[in-house]
Amino acid sequence: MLKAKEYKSGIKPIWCPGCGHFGVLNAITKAFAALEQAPENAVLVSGIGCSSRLPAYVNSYGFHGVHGRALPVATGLKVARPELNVIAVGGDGDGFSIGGNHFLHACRRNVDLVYLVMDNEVYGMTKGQASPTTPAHWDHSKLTPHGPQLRPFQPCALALAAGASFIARGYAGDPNGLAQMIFEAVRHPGFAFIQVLSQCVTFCPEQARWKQQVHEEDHNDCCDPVAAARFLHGEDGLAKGNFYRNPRPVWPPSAQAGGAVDLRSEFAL
Amino acid sequence: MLKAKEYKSGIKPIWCPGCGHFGVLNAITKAFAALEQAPENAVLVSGIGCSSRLPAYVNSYGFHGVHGRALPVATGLKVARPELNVIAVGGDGDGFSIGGNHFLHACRRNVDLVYLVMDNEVYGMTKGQASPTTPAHWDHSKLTPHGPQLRPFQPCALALAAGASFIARGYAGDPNGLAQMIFEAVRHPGFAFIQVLSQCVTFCPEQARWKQQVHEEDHNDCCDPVAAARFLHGEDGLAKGNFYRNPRPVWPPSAQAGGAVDLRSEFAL
Amino acid sequence: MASCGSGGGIKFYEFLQFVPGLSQGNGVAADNCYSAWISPVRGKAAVTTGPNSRHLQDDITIAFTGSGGSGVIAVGEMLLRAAARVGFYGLLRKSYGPQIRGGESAAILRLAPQPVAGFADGIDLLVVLDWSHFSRFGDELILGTDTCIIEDAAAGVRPLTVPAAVSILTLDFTGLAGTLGSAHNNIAALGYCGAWLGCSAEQLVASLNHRLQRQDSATLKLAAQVAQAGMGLAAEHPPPLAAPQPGRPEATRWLATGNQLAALGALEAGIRFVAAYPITPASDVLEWLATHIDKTGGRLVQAEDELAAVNMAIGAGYGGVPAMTATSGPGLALMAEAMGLAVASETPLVVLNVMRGGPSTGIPTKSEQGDFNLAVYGLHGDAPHVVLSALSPADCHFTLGWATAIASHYQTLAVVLSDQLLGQSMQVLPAPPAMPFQARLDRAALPPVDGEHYLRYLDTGSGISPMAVPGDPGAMYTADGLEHSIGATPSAGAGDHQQQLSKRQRKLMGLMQSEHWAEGVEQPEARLLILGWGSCYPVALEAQSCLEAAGVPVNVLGVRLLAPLPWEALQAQCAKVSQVLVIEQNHQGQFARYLRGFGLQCHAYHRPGPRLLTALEIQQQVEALVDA
Amino acid sequence: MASCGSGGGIKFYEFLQFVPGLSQGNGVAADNCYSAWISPVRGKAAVTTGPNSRHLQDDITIAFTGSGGSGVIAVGEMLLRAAARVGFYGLLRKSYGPQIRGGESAAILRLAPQPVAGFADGIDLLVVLDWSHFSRFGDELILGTDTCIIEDAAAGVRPLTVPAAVSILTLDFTGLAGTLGSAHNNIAALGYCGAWLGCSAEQLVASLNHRLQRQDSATLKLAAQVAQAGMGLAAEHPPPLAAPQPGRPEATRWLATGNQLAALGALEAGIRFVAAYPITPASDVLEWLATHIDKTGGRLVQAEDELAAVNMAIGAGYGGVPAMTATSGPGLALMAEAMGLAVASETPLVVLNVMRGGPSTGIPTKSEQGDFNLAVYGLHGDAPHVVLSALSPADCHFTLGWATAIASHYQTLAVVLSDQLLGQSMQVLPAPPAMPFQARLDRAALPPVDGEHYLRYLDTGSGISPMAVPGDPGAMYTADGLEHSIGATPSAGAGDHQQQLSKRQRKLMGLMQSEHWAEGVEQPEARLLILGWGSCYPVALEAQSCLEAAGVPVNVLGVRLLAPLPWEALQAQCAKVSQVLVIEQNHQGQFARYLRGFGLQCHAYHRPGPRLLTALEIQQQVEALVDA
Ligand SMILES: Cc1ncc(C[n+]2csc(CCOP(=O)(O)OP(=O)(O)O)c2C)c(N)n1
Ligand SMILES: Cc1ncc(C[n+]2csc(CCOP(=O)(O)OP(=O)(O)O)c2C)c(N)n1
Ligand code: SF4
Ligand code: SF4
Ligand SMILES: [Mg+2]
Ligand SMILES: [Mg+2]
Repeated sequence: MLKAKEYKSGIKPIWCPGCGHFGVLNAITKAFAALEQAPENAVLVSGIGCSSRLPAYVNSYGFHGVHGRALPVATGLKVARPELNVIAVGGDGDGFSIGGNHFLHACRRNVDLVYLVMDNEVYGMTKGQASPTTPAHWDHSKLTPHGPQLRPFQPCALALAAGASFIARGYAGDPNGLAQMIFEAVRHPGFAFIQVLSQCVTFCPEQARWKQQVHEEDHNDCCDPVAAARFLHGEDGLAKGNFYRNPRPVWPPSAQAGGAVDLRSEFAL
Repeated sequence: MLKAKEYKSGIKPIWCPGCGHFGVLNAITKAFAALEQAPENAVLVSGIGCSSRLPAYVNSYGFHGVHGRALPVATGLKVARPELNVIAVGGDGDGFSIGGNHFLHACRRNVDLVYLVMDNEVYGMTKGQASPTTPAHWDHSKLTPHGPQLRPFQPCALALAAGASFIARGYAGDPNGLAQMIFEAVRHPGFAFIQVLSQCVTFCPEQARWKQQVHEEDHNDCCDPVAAARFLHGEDGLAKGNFYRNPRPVWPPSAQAGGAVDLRSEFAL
Repeated sequence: MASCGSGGGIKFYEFLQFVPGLSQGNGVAADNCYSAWISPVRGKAAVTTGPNSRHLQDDITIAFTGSGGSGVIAVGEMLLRAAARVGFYGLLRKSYGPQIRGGESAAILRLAPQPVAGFADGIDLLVVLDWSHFSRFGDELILGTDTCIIEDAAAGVRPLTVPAAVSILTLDFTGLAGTLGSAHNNIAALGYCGAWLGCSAEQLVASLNHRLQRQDSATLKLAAQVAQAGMGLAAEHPPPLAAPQPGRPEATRWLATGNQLAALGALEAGIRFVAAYPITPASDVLEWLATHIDKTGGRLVQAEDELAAVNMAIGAGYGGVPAMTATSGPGLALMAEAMGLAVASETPLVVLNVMRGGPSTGIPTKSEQGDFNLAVYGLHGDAPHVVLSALSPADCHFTLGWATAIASHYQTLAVVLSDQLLGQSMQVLPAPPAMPFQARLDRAALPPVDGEHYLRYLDTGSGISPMAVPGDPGAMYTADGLEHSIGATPSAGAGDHQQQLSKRQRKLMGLMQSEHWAEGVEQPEARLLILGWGSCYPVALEAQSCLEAAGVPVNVLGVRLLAPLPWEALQAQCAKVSQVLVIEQNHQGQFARYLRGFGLQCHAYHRPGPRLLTALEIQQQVEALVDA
Repeated sequence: MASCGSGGGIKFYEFLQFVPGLSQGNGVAADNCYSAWISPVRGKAAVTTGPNSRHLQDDITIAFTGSGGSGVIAVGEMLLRAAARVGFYGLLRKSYGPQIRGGESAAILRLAPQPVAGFADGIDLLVVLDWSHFSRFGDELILGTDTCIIEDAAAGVRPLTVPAAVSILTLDFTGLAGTLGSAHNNIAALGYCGAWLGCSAEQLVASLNHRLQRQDSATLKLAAQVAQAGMGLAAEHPPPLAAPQPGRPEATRWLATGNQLAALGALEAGIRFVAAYPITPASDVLEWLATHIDKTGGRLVQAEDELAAVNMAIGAGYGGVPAMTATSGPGLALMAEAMGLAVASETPLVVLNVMRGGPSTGIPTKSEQGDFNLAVYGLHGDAPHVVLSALSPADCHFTLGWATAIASHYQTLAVVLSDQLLGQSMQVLPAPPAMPFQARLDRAALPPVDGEHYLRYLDTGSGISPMAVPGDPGAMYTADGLEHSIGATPSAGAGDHQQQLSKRQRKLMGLMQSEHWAEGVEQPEARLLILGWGSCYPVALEAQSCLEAAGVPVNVLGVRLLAPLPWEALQAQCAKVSQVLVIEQNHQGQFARYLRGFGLQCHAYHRPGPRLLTALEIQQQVEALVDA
């Protein structure tokens, strides 16, 4: 049994001091401790972004792939090696912009994965451009000088419509609560999605206000998609809690026992 | 003023006799006639698939691009040439599988486009593999011999969660009703999504039953997303009608009058 | 019979040991008798040489054409199966119009007493069930003056383009079937041609039953009757053409497509994860895998797109499970970014690319060799990887096996180039020997027990770093597409970058020693080498045969290892002759340009598809060079 | 001063007319005085030649280093601006660690009395605000024995790797700022260095005000005081190093990065639609465009990914609106499929690729030239297109303009290769002349009035087909990535395929005649040609200067038109010398391999980044060749 801090790899994060991603790192190590996770049987898979640097900082296996493709890598790995605990992590840009299609299809495919998105409503690593979750009138980026002027992407509502069977939102400023959420997500059979509000202190200093604004909203027992949809259409995006949990068959169905393998006979004349 | 049939290009479709896409072609030409559409000011943009062959059959401009990218091409064209009537068309594979990300982001971007998906729940052109909308237990494809075993993709529910401002479902077997829908979609300011049930007689002969199964369900006045979500979560996927219409600001906002263009002065020492 | 322009047959020469390491005795291939079937040449005993032997082993090309619904493809497949039982080898190619159903379609069948790996220039016997759209085949179905046409009485109006000189026999297949209560004039034609080739009724019925498995017994019985009626017609009105003679083939022969054989090779070499996104003409590889991988305990996932497919395969490969995907040009282009990730993170990955006409969507159902550049050069940054080409339909099995072993041994990307011709042609061939390759992470490359010091990207002597997989205790690391130190920590340092770049390039040098880099056939006194890759190789072999008959001995070499190129070994082959002619089926001469980059002095002959390269045109090219 | 190894300065030679068409008198470039600023060489009058002139135009390299928060980049930019006002030309490069904030950072500044386009080998003056992480710069900051170090008293522990022999002066910038109530030791250092370079207080304050625009006036005032205090310190404790002398520059000079100039060039040549997905080091191109394109009536869309970005640009281009996107390696790989669509459908498209270290995510913030292969070869099928390289930061303006004109005139894809060094270095340069290029569909290529017979893909003499755009009455057609007939109907016919493939290749041959295909400088009696592309060209020019000083005259050629390559013109250049040395900054020597494919006999010198190529190492390579 390892302690939470023994799940840190010792590599020093490149993150800015105060970055929310530190809180997520802490929460993951706490959850691993609670899960008594054997480090060699866990794999953190990520794309590209400040958030996607996380795997290297955890004492487990990791795969730091290309931008937007954490979920396919995690899917291939989990399907090929179902005994591993596979957790995909990344940012809002990685997951909802370039990776949006994989997010949709992972929700419906329902492979037994956890997907944790550190949502800071910005592209941190490329120095502060708008992401899909950026507020419409946020005009701090030179790429969208009048703000993106688009309705922000609603990750939880989309996950619901796409068929995710576990939907929750956490806050990096509450690593203990987040650790508990991750614990439950790992235990959940099927695809579990956690959106984490994880502030970017450098490009969105206004997110410091989240400390005051984030509020608890637990629907632990909610397995009614219509009720969940109603809640998600009304809330302000700063509620934290479990919003939906509705286990359904995990893909792939367990393998049939393979008999003797004869691949050749069909070709014989 | 042209008649509906004068909007046909004269190129003979490669489609199988009885294919639903013929009905869609008819509906588009009827809608064009009703709109008194100048052929040179309309552009049909598509990806790859049987359905995506449609533009060549219409007497208007057309762009037959690569698989899954009709919406970005249409977006670029409409933003660059706002005076054109730009309609993106394609199949369920093109639009919801490889093109899923663009679908999501087109819904939230709300450019003034129509997107019409000919949904036959199958990849027709590549000879009958499962698409995202294929029923979970449809086992006619060798690629998924036990059926895809996945929850089918719900295009209208996803469009709603993604922020589409016009959502409707038509049926290729009812070209007049569909023509009316297209007419309204073109008139709608912003992104208008129409899912069309368009049977693939070759790989899904069972879709002949749609003739009996499709039923009317009009929510023309529905601009309440929660009510629309409730309806879409409950229905059987074979309802046809207008499900949601809720105009919101179109992107991009109209251009500011440009003054004298001085691009150089900032560089001068 | 239309091959070699003047009507000669293909011939087979003794395999001549000519490449050090590419021998019969000292390598895996020969141990397993691979040489007997990889190419149509290796290991076959020579018959005789010299011009007089040309007609001893006659081949024949039969084409069935009709509209999409008329079942000509089914007839072709059934006839090939039945003919194989009689003792023929053969190859069957399908050609469709753009329509999904309806439209034109053709089955082109070449039969011979020995293995057949390429197509001939013309058509000996053309069976027409429906003339409409015939002209759309344009340059694909070339009628010579000696072509003999059998047309169904209900085939409709014969196009004016059919030369007046050809002999035409009109037979009422439709009426014959109709009197029995069947609409299947194609089955009557099957019986007719089958009888002519010497098939027994049992053999034809077996073929019918195999093809119509899912039908009820009444349907099967009726079909058998129609076929027998067709046989009767052949007795009364035989084609005005001598029937070819079957051979005395090996005990175990197979009927399979290159795509099926590729899939089989992959599974036999240990592929246990496949990610799939359908695309013509690669879908049938994926479909065969989908229906068979379960048996091996492996898994196939249908992905949402090619970006997902290739990354899924990378995920499985990182997990230590040999993984692949298959695609065609547009999909390969989409996979380029992630292929670079496999290279940089040193994750085993096999990508089979079954080429079709390009660029862009191009001509999706027809064959071309235009993706060489993309496969060899299409990654950003300096990203050395392996590119193989399959040299015949049968060689798809061998090459996929080799690619699987390479990807896992060298922890890298192996792209295999096949094409629509190799992949979708159905071939009768000797059963392949047991798969000689196995995917496995080299034991020597496993991490040291002492995990404290595990250095994932260690710069070892071979350049192959120790690769742990999740589950291995004490060797946790994060694989990375960012440049990194030997210890897998991200690094922007010039030293680390240089070291890892060099290591990733150097590790592949081990391949330079492989005996499998090429296949070839030498002839005494050859002064010219025909150098090809992929589906050009069998065509070159046939051209060689024709040229020998014409008194022009040439060598032929088909390169299987395109990148990294074993330049020295290739140079040694080229040094044996005074001229080299590089052939390929694309517009720009991509392979020739590549070879010139190494310093090769060569002539190049290349042209795009969809019309296939033929032995005749290569022969003409060679003759022009030799005369000049 | 550290350039040329032995400490010589860069020199400038008269532009010698040496390429037919590449002249001063008969082309657009010279008419517009482009030659004065495209490269640092064209049009500059030679000073004197021979070894004794080496020190006449001294350059100096100053580096500021500190932790990410210490504001060294700001100091570098402000100093460059102030020094420019005094009369210096200069170039500024930024180097960061992987951290987003904090971590190490450095600003490296090279100043000279004439335009500066490359960096030197060493550092003359190193100003250290913070020693922590200094060692991480490793090979990027090379200290010579004659480097002079100024360290802040609060800079912390000096690393052991700093050679003992260098002269070190410790000054209390922190204390000085502190006494004034400021935490900005960097501004004190600015004042110190500014005074030494001869800047007036007004000039420094103007720089401060420009940089700190958004700050309140109290902050500005305090900053001015700190800067003046720094100036005072320089009077008391000047650096133990002679200050360089400014020049007497042109009236209008600019301060800009290559990325800004590329963006400006694109807009000036008529780009009116941009699709953007951020990626280092291309994001600032897109950001500049976003804040300026509105003024031109154009539009920028931030796309959801690169697949969307490139297809959006294609959509706009199809609509007749000149369109571009900008990206870097991973993004370019993702765009490959759609780039093939632009080629096949003959849609104008400009893609700017600002290269960084590869493969895969590689080294995102540093420069390398590894994407040559992908840009030239990365499309599937036979897909001829245009690839240009920008030859200096200033040349980014010219080359983007040319690319924009080419894409629209030839209805094709034009990829421009730039790199992090060209793109992100800030340069003082003569103001560029008016943009000589304009995107427009050639009038002659417009469809005939009689729409009945409009043939979109007509095989014209030039190979350029008449392109209508939506809104043109009577010319409706469907653009297609499927192969098609001249009338834009999908076709799988061999004849149509061959015709369209040939047409798409042939139309680009018009480019072979362009005078813009390369830039170069010849020297009398040169026996060797240094041949480079992109950011290597300025380095080669500096090497040329050093070599001349060492008595080894060489020619230098920078190729702007990489594909299709004007092989005959290039051959003519190579024929003038007995040896050719191809230089580039990548591991595999991608350009050299490409040139050899055309038959060029050459030596090649290439190595990967992130350490920049220097004039010294090229000089050494040349000397080794000349001696041998
Ligand atoms: C294919 C590709 N496109 C673009 C990039 C550049 N890029 C790197 S990280 C990033 C966005 C990161 O944003 P997010 O995922 O929200 O992570 P954060 O840095 O905010 O934690 C982008 C666009 C890339 N590396 N690869
Ligand atoms: C990048 C790429 N991947 C795959 C394909 C192969 N492909 C062509 S059409 C198609 C699916 C078409 O299905 P759909 O969009 O539903 O259209 P339908 O034929 O059913 O009308 C696929 C997978 C391709 N052309 N390009
Ligand atoms: S830039 Fe933002 S997201 Fe990135 S490390 Fe800094 S605070 Fe965190
Ligand atoms: S295959 Fe299906 S979708 Fe395609 S044309 Fe035929 S019926 Fe229509
Ligand atoms: Mg983010
Ligand atoms: Mg479909």
